[in-house]
Amino acid sequence: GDTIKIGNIVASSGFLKSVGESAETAFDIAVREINDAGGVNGKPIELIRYDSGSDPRQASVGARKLIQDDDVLAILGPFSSGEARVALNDADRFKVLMIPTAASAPGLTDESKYGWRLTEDESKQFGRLLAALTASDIPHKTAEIVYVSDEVVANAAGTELYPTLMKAAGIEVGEPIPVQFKSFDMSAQVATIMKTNPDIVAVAGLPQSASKVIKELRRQGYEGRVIGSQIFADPNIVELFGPEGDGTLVVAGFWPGRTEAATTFNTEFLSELEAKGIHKLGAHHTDAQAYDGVYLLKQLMEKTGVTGDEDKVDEERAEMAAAMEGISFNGIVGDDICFVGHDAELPGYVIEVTGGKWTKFAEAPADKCE
Amino acid sequence: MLLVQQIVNGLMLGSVYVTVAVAFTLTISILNFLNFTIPTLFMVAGMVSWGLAYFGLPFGLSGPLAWPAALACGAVASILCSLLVERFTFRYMRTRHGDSTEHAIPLVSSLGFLLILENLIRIFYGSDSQRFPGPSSDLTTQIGGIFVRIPQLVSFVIVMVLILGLVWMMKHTRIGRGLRAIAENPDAATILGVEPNKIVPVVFMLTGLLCGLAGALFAVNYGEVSPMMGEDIGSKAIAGMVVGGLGSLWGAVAGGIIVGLVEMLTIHFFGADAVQVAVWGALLVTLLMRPQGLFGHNAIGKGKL
Amino acid sequence: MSGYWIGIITILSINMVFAYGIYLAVATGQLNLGGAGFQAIGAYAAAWLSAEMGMPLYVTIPASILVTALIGFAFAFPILRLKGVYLVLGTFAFAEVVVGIIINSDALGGAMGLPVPDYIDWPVPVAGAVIAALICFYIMSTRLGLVVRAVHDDDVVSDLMGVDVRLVRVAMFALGAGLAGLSGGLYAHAYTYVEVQTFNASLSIYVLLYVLLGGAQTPWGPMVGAAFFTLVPEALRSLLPELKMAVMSALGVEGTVNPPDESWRFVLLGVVTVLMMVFRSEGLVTRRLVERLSHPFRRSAAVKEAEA
Amino acid sequence: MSGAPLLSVENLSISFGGLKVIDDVSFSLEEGGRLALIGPNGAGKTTIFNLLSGVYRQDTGHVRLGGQLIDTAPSRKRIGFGMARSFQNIRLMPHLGVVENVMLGQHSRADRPGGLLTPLSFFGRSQARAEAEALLEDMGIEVVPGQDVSTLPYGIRKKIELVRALAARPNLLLLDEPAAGLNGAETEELMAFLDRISASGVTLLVVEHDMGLVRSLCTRAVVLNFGRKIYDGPTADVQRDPLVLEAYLGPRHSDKSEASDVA
Amino acid sequence: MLLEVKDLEVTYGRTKAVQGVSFGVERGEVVTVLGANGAGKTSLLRALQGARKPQGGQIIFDGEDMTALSPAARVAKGMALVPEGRQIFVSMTVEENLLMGGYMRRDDGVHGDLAAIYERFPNLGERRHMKATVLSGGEQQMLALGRALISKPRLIMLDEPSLGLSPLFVEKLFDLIRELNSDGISILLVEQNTHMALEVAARGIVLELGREMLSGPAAELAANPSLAEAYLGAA
Ligand SMILES: Nc1ncnc2c1ncn2[C@@H]1O[C@H](COP(=O)(O)OP(=O)(O)OP(=O)(O)O)[C@@H](O)[C@H]1O
Ligand SMILES: Nc1ncnc2c1ncn2[C@@H]1O[C@H](COP(=O)(O)OP(=O)(O)OP(=O)(O)O)[C@@H](O)[C@H]1O
Ligand SMILES: [Mg+2]
Ligand SMILES: [Mg+2]
Repeated sequence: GDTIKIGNIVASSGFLKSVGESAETAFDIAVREINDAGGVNGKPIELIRYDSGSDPRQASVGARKLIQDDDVLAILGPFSSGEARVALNDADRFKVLMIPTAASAPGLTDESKYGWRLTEDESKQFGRLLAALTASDIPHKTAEIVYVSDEVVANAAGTELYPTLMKAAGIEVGEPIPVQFKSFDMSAQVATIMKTNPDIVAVAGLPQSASKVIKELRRQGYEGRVIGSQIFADPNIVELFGPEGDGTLVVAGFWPGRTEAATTFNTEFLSELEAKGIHKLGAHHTDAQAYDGVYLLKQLMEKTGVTGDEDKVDEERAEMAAAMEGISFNGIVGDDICFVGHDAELPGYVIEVTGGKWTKFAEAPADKCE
Repeated sequence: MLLVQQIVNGLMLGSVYVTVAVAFTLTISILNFLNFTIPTLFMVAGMVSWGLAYFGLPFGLSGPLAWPAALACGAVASILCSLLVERFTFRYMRTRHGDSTEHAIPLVSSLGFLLILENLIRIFYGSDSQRFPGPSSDLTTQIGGIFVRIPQLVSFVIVMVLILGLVWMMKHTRIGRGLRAIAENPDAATILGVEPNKIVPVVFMLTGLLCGLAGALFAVNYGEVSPMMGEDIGSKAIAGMVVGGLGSLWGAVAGGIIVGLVEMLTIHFFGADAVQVAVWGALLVTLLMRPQGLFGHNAIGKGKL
Repeated sequence: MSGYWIGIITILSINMVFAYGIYLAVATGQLNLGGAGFQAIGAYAAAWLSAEMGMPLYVTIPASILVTALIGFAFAFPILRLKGVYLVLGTFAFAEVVVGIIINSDALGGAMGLPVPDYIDWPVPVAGAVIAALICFYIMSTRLGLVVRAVHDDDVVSDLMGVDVRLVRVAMFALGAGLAGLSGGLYAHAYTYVEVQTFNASLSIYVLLYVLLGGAQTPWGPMVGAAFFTLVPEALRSLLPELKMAVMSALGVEGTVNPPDESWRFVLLGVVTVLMMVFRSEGLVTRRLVERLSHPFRRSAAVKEAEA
Repeated sequence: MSGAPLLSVENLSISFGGLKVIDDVSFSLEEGGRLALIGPNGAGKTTIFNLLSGVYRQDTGHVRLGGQLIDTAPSRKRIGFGMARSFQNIRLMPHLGVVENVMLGQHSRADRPGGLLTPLSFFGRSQARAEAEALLEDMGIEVVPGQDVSTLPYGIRKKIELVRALAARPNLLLLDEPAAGLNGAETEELMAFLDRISASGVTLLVVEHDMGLVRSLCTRAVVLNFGRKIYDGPTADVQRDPLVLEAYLGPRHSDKSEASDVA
Repeated sequence: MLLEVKDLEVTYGRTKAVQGVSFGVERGEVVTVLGANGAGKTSLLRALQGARKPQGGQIIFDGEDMTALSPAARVAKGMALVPEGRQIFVSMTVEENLLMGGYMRRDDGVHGDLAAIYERFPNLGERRHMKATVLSGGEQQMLALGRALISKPRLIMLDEPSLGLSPLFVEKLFDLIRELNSDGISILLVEQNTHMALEVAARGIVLELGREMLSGPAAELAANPSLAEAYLGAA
């Protein structure tokens, strides 16, 4: 063909629409930049998109369609862990490289041969936050954990990662307190927390859940700090939490001030979203990782010299997947990124929400791979 | 002390469910119509209010009055949507043979509306949660060391007054009787001069109003709205309605509060994970012991042989 | 074959089996709004046997039917005492309790879900759909089918006609639960991963819609309903951009048009659903329609005779 | 007559919410007999039918059919003892066709054509369908395929109900106002039909307000008033009973009784 | 002429239930409509009350064209229908059913009229607070009659009103018809009890398969031999 075809499974409808859409924009920016600079191996990249509607079954249909009908060389997406769980099986069956966008469930790629993630481990990121916390003069003797129990990542974080790491850091933690994803009234859980009135409340949940917990905490007069790992590290929480969110500490996998390229991406990303009528305060680390995903594929394609010809699809897919082994990659989220297992090692940025701003509190470089 | 606070929390939460449960009961007891769009109307009220408060109000309203005005507009949006639902669902429903599954027919279209409204909201406002710019944290007071939410108290009083009015209307006005006649036998009702197209919208307006009210109070109370805000409240309100019994508006009030209490006490004693099993298990047990709910009467039958 | 269509046919087949499961209960006049619960039981039964016990497919799939049918049977006895909306919400509560129990049980993976080792490709779900359809068509063509329809119309008179109303209802409910369980088993193996969040309330609602929109009077209904809800959004994938172009050019907008928001697909699906019910509130396929299509000549002759 | 009656009702009573609707009613009906159960509106005739068929459970009293006690059997089983009924307020199955409604009547029969799981319509016309169609034809009902039973004229629906009960091949047929909605000529046809049925050995218990039909079809009448039996005897004498005249027939009938007896 | 019907046509799909029927009812006149099962009598009355839209023809009531008006408007103008099969509201009490009859009335005389109905039909009075579902067949028929009377009609259309009534009450019914008639109320009567109908009516129309077959003064019709054979029976 005239182009090199890459599959892209996105969630542009359904309950993940908003987050899915911003990732879409990040993909588009990267593809446009690459094509404007002359494409890959002399050919432009063509991103073939499939909307999963936030439904795992449709993610699987998308994978099959892109692989069997559209002859793509690799797939970026699907978006969430639930979708990735199903679609990764298809990728393995058809032996096609797949890089999910924001699927951060622990162990997701453990069994997978063809699935790779540009995503940092939750426990590593939370450990970095705790390190910064203990190094600071913020009181942190006692803590309570609130976690969303019916959401995969939050559940794992709240019941395993948080307690273990906090105890290791010498923090006294109570029994983790579950909340449900759909509930909106956290008063019972918060009333229990207020009984011990800890220095720290660690929340494991997506922004909408974290927001409800924080608002209820403040309403019942809580004055300590709220912390959380990457799960709700979305720049938009500044607005969503409002004044009640002041002092919140989270870890993000992306800092727009890291390099010039990162800043450029962030600005362009925001202006493009604004043009679509979507209001964002900054690129989420998954947006940056989506953008980097395209460049990662570009590097693979250049290294293997793929042509995108229809009759060579099978070999080229295999070559690209094989080329992931031992790769080292420079992107806007970090430099010399390498993979342990199938998950990337990325830097972490501890963010503090202060005075309605997303400010850097501390940072930690990516770990070395072996 | 903590337990007392939890019970108060349960009552407060229950009062949120009550408004929506009454909306459900209204359509099902008067029209024998299980209106599944109610949670969506509630969500529309919340999201439209937010959208207006965030992106700017019509009539150039701004300043301290902006958010109440936005809430009023949200309620109006909910009423309009409810009327639209009436126009395309109930009007085409015919309890022709009074058979056991017929009340489900409008269910299909009300779900069609759910798809339409939910996705339209996503198209215009996205799928994220949004902060509602009301004076949320100021509206809590402490009575003897117990936190009490003022908006919930206010909303509870409003709903009670509304229910008193509704009960009176159903018993003593010809509209009430006309509505019941339509629900049972539209054909005979029409012959007697009842005009479904004129009086059924009244019920839908009331439903929309209740949902609008509930949506507004939710936004002020929790300082947050989202395109998913109707899901949990909707199913819990249904649970409340059923526990209370379908025929009775007071049943819905009692049921809503019971569900709120069960939820909070379950969280207190067993954690949030047990809520789903506790609330719905309690509902099942209630139904198996009293098949018509606590205060309900039996549904419309076919008459004797 | 096209990978896309294989994927869609798999979804469609599973939805159809699921819809037939609900249909059997609805055909006796019992609205089952607990579909997701039964599908979840089937899916988890198959997943657990496959993942933890290492059972092969020919054990897990029948097991998913059997376990669900048994649970459906046990549940049917108390629950079918309820009538009308109370029954609907009772079954709804059942599904919520099932999901609540699964999410709290570590043996089933809780919120994490269970990966399923054995994969099945499209022929198995398709075969499942064909078998489910045949079962339903056959049942509805027998005296049992007649009795089922009679119970749907008027349980009191059916009872006086000597029909064991309770037995018919319980049997159909349990058999339907078995089919819903089968759809769960197929789901587990076709997507090789089950997580409880999939089996939410809206799934129960949708599958009931398949039946009601298609029409509960004949076994064609669930088939048509499932096809409608599965295929219309798919058809709109390609139609939507064209529609938008048409609308834009009608509005006099020139030049390139951004691709439309994918959510419009579901808005249109909703609009079509509402319109369908406006025009055919008894479902797309009614018994009369089937009769008219299958005996076009006999009927018109009879009508002419009657008119003459 | 061979001693024991086919149906015997002994001291039946039932009350609803303190209101005694049937009060100690006894009567019996011999095999092949034709008994009319008459009485003013609200006297309790339909309630007796409901007690016989098990819709209600009596407070006191017994019902025997062919010597066997049936009043404790569940309602579902009673049609199996050979007792079928029609309903005062027509209760046909709205979503079943005319023929299918009749086929439902066959359900209780031990010798019904077609078992529970043999197809009724898979391969052309089954025996069950043919039998039902024959019965309908006998009654003079023309079947238009695909016609909704609920849109049929009142009189026709009433007749279909009768045919449905007959499809059960009962020895005792309980008919609740079979002539309602039929005009004079149609009533006569119905009478002729019922005559034939009776002649074939079916015992008839008929509730009817059309005295013409009662007199010419039935040999005996039981009259109820306020749930109590006030008359039990030949139909010919019913119009001479002052109690019956006052409660049920009204003065007009007493005037004309001599003249109409001729008919 | 209080009611005038011109070329009325009612069809259901391909079934023509009423085909071009024309007749009139004078003020204070009783007119009866006769016909076999399926002749179209019920369809005719339903079209007159507006429950079914006619496919052709005109309905003029009190000099006003009612063809396009809603049933409510017709009730307000003074038309009332006692429908076939009673059609009472079984989930309501007897009294509520009667009050439904007065749905279009704006005056406060309804409660007084209730008492009159209870007097005429004592069975109803005794059960005024019971659910209508427990009524016997005849009692339900009385309820349907009473419900129509409560609306204070000028024209009352009765679809087989004697159905299920005991002989004594049939007498009372026809007395009532005469009484209403002498009060100047017009009556359109569909009856299977042909003898009595022709006795009370001034004129009659005979329908066959939706068409007018015969019409004329009641006495003439009663004497018509072919009619006697077809509808009256030998009795
Ligand atoms: N379930 C019930 N609850 C209360 N009262 C009842 C019930 N069933 C019947 N009745 C009353 O019992 C009386 C007898 O009713 P039934 O239907 O047996 O009368 P009937 O003799 O058949 O009269 P008709 O000739 O009018 O049909 C009626 O007054 C009725 O109101
Ligand atoms: N809703 C309907 N749909 C289709 N056909 C109908 C409908 N209602 C009536 N018909 C047909 O119209 C014709 C006239 O019926 P109608 O009920 O008016 O007769 P009728 O004279 O009142 O009979 P009866 O004396 O038995 O009540 C019949 O052939 C009937 O089947
Ligand atoms: Mg009776
Ligand atoms: Mg008629």
